[in-house]
Amino acid sequence: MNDWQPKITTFLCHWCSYGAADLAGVSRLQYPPNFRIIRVPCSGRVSPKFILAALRHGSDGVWVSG
Amino acid sequence: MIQYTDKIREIAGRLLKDGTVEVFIGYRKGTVPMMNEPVLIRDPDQVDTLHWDVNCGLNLCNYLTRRTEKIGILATGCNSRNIVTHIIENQIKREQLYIVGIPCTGMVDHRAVKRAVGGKEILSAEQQGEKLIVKGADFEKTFEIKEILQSNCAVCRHRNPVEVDEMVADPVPEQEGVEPYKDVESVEGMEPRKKWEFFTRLISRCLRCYACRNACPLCYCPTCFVDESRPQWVGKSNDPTDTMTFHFLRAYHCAGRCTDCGACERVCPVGISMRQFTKKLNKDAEELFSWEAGLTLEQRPPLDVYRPDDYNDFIK
Amino acid sequence: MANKVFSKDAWLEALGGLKEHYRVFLPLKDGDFFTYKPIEEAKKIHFDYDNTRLSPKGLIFPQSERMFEFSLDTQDPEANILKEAPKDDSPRAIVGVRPCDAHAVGLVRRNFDNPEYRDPWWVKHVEAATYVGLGCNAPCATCFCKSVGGGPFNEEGLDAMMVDLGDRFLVRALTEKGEEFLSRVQGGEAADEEVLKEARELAQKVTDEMPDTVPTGRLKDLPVMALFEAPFWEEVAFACLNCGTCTYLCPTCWCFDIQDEVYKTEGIRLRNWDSCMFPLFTLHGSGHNPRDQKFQRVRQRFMHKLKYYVDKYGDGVQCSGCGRCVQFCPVNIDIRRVCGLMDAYEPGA
Amino acid sequence: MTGGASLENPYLPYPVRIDDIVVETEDKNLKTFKFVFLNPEDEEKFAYTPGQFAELSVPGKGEIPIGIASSPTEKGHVTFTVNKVGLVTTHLHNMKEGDVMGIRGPLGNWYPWEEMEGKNIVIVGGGFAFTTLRSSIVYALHPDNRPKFKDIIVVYGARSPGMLLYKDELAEWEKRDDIHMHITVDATDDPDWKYNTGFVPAVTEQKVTSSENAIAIVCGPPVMIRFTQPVLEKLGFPPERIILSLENRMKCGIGMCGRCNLGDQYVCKDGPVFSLAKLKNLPPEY
Amino acid sequence: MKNLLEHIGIEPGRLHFSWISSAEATKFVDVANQVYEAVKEVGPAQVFIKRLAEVA
Repeated sequence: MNDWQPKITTFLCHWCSYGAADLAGVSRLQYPPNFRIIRVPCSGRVSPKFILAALRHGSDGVWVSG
Repeated sequence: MIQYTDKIREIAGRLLKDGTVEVFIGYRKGTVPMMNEPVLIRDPDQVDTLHWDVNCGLNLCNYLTRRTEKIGILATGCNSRNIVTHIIENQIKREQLYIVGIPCTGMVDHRAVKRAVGGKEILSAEQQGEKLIVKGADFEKTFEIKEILQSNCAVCRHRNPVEVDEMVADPVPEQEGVEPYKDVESVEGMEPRKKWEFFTRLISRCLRCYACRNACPLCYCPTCFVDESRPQWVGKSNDPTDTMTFHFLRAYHCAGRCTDCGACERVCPVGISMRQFTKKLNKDAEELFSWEAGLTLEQRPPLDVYRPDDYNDFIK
Repeated sequence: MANKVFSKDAWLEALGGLKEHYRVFLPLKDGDFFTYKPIEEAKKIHFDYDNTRLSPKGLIFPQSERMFEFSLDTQDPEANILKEAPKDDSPRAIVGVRPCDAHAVGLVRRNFDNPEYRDPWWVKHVEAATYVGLGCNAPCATCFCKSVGGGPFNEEGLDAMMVDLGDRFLVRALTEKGEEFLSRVQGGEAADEEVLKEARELAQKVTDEMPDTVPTGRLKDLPVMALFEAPFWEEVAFACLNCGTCTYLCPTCWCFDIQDEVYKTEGIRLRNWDSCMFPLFTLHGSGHNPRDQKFQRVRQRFMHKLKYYVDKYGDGVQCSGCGRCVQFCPVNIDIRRVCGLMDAYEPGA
Repeated sequence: MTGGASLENPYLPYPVRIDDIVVETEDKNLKTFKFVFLNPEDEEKFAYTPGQFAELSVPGKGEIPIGIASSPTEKGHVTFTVNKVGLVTTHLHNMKEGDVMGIRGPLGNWYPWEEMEGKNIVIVGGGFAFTTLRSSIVYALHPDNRPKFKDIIVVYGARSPGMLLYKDELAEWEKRDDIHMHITVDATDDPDWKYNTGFVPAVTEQKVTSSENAIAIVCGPPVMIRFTQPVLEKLGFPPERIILSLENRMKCGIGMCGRCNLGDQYVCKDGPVFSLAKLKNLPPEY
Repeated sequence: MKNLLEHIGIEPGRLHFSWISSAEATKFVDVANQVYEAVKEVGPAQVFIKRLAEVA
C-alpha cells in the first residue's frame, strides 16, 4: 500500500492560493504532485455540490483554499 | 387541545369577515385516522371545516411560499420559527401574515401508534384531553399522548410560537431538561466506517419520492439540485450513492435553518429517520454559533453572515 | 383446476422447498411494514399483513432498471452501439399477492403490451412470474377494490389463490401457470368439497360485507373538458406537496423516465419510475412547461386514472382500489373523495 | 408505423453514422445532421412518412425526439435539423462527421396524405419547426406524388433572413411554378431582401386567399400557432382541415412512459399530428 | 460541510480548507504537504463513489 498515491481535488482561489501555488512553482519549492488543481474565481464559488461531485468521482481527498 | 378547534374557527371567521386576511390556512379533519389535511379557507362560512388536534404535524409554512394574498395562518412553535425563517429569507412579507399562535404540547407519531397496536389497522383515533383513544376492528387502546409523541416533539424546547399576532390560548410551559442530541452523540462516537454503515442502512429503503424535501418548509428552491441536468449532480436511479448524495445535500441545505419540525420524517412513506442528518447540523449550529433557527426576526442565520470572531478551527 | 389444503406450517415448509423451481418472493416484515423480498431473506414468514407498503409492481417493473449497456471506448469497434442489458428472467413465484395488486397488472398490461408496441422487459418479467394470491379476509377501511371492478377475492390476474381458513390455507390453481406451481409444491392434500364450500362462503361473506363506497359510474359519460375545467381542482390540490409517494406506492402507476449514466468508458441506459407530480416530468427543453402549476399536476394524476384511462380503454378506471395512496398520502388527499367529486360533477351547475 | 405487436425491442435504436453536418442559421444554433444507417437493412425498417419523428439517441447523454426533415423519397440517408437547447442537443452539436450514435423510430403519426389527395395544400411554418414541413414539401413535389395534389401554397417565416432553414432549397422552390412560396421574416434591415416582411399569421392572411378544397398543415412555435389558427378559421378552414403538429416532452416515444399524455391521447404515439377539431376536445396542456 | 461529512462517515482527513495569501508560497507548500499526508494517512476512498448505478 505504500506506493499508493492519493488523488486530491483542489479548488484554489484565483487571487490567493492559486497565486501562492504559482509563486511556489516559480520559487522552485517542492510539494507533492497529487493535487488536481481547479482554479476558481473565488473560493466562495466552491459549492458543497462541487465537493460531493469530487468525492463521487473518486477523489481521495478534497482541498479548498482561499 | 380540542378546545383550540372552536377558538381557531372563531378567529378565522373573524379575520376573514373583517378583511384582515383574504385566506386562512389551517387543517381539516382527515379521512383516515391520524392524518389531517392542510386546507385553505377563503369563505368565512367554511371555517367550520377547520380542525385542530394532535395530528397536525405537517408544517403549514410550506404553503406560504410565493403566495401574494394576506394570509392568516396557524403556527405552533416550530412552524412559527419556519415562518420567521421564511420572512428573513424574503419568501414572504411579515405584513402579509396574520399569525395565529398555537401553544403546542406535541404531535402524535402515527407510526409509533401503529407499532404499538402491532401493525393492525386503526379505524379511529380520538383525542380526549391528554389521551388518545385508538380503536381497531378487534381492539381498543388508550395512549397517554406524551408517550407517543413524534420524536422531535418529545425533545422540543420551543413549544410556544415566537412570532404571533394572536394566541389561541395561554402559552404552555416549555419542557425542561430534554436532551435533544443524544442520538447524534451516539453516532458521533462511532468509527467512520460504522457511521457510514449506519447512514447507508438508514436510507436504504429510500424511494427518492422527495416527500421529505417537499414537506420541508426550507426547500423552496425553484429548481432543486437533484433536478438540475447541466451538470447533473445526482443520478436519478435509486442507486445507494445517489440516494446518499440526495440526503446529504438536502440536509446540508438546511444547515442553520432547520427547526426540527419533523415534517420530513412524518411524511416519509417508508419511515426513514432523516432527522439524523439535520440534527447534527442543528447541534453544530448551537454549539458553534449558539444559534437556533427562526427564533428572531432580528438576526440573520450564521451561514449567511460574516463575523470576524467566527468559528474557524477547521481552516488551516 | 387442482387445489390443495395445507396446514399453515406445511405451507411455509412447502414454500421453502420451491427454490429449485422458482425464485420465490413474498411479503416480509421490514421495520414497521411489509415489503416483497426473496424468500431467502425471510427470518419469519407470516401472512397476517394488510398489504405491503409498496405494491409488487417493483418486481416486474423495478424502480430503476437497466435497459441497455454500451461502451464509449473509442478503441472498441462496437462503441456507441446499445446492447440489451442481460436480465434474469428465470421463473419467479410471487406469493401472497393481494387481489387488488394482481388486478392492477391487467390494468397496466394495456400500457406495456398493446397491439402496436410491447415493452420487452415488462412483458418478459410478467411472463416469468407466477402470481399466487391471498384473498382478503378483512379488507381495510381504506380499501375500495369492490368499487373499481375488483374484490377481496377477485381472481383476475392471479395464477393461484390462497384462502386463509384459520389454521389452514386452501390453495387453488386458476391458470396453467398456477397448475404448474401447485404441482411443484410439496405436501398438502386435495381439498374436499367441504373445504371448498367453506372457502366459497367466506369469500362471499367478506365480499358482501365490504361496502361499495366510491362511485365511478358517471365518469365515462361526463365530457372530458368539463371535468378538466371543473372548479374543484385548486381546492383538491391545495395541500398537495407534489411528492411522488402516491405514484410510487401505486400498483397502477407506470410512468417512467429514461436516463443515461456513464462511469469511465462504460455506460448504461436505465429507466426509473417517474411521477406526474414532479414539475420536471413535463418540462420542455425550451423551458416551457405545460403543467407548471401544482393543481395541474394533481389534476393530471386524477384525470389520467379516472377519466383519460376510462375514455381510452372504455372499461373501468386505472385504479385497483388498494388504498395505499389514501393511507400514505402525507397530506391526506383521498382519491375516494376526489373520485366522488368527479363522479358527482354537474357541468355548468 | 408498426404492423401488429412485434417482439423487437422498441427502445433499441438503430446504429447510425453522422455523414454530414450543415450549419443552417446565422446564430449557429441550428444544424442539420445527415445520418447513414450502419446496417443497410435498418433503412428499410425505418420506413417513414412526412410528419413523423424519431428519437435521436446519443449514448451517455440520452434521447431527444426530433421531427424527420428528410423525405422518404430521398434514399440512402435520413436528416434531422436540431436546435441547440439542452444537454443532448448541445452534445450532438459538438459531434463530428463519422461519429456513431443511434436513431429510434420512426415514431408517431403523420400528416394526412391520403386525405390531402386531390386537394390544395396550405403549409404554414415558422422558425425551426419547418423540418417536417420540408419533408412534406420534398415528398409532395416528387414526380410520383405531385400529380396527386392540387395547388401547394407555402408560408414560411423566420425571425430574420439568416434564421431561415434550407436556404438553397427555398430559393429553388421559389423558382418552380408548381409550388407557391411565400417566405417572410419578422423584420430585416437587409436592403436586398426580396421576399415578404411580417409575421406569419399576417402573411397567411394576405397570401392564402381561399380555403376551398384545401387542407392547412401548421407547424411552428406556440405563439405562431395561436395567432395563425384564427386566421385560418376566418379564411373558412373548418377545424377538421387545420392540421397541427404538437410537441411535448417525451422519453419513450411509444406511448408508454406517460409524460406526453393529453387526455386519452399520447402526443408521441397518437400524435404529434392532430387536427384542430381533435385538439378542441383535449386538455390544452402542450 | 466538513462536520456533516464526517458525521456520515467520511474520514476527517479527506476534506481540507485553508487560507493562503498569494505571497505565501511557503505556506502553500506546507499546507500541501499536510493535506497530502492526511489523505495518504486515511488511505484510498472507499465510499461515496458513484460507479454505474447498482440497480436491477
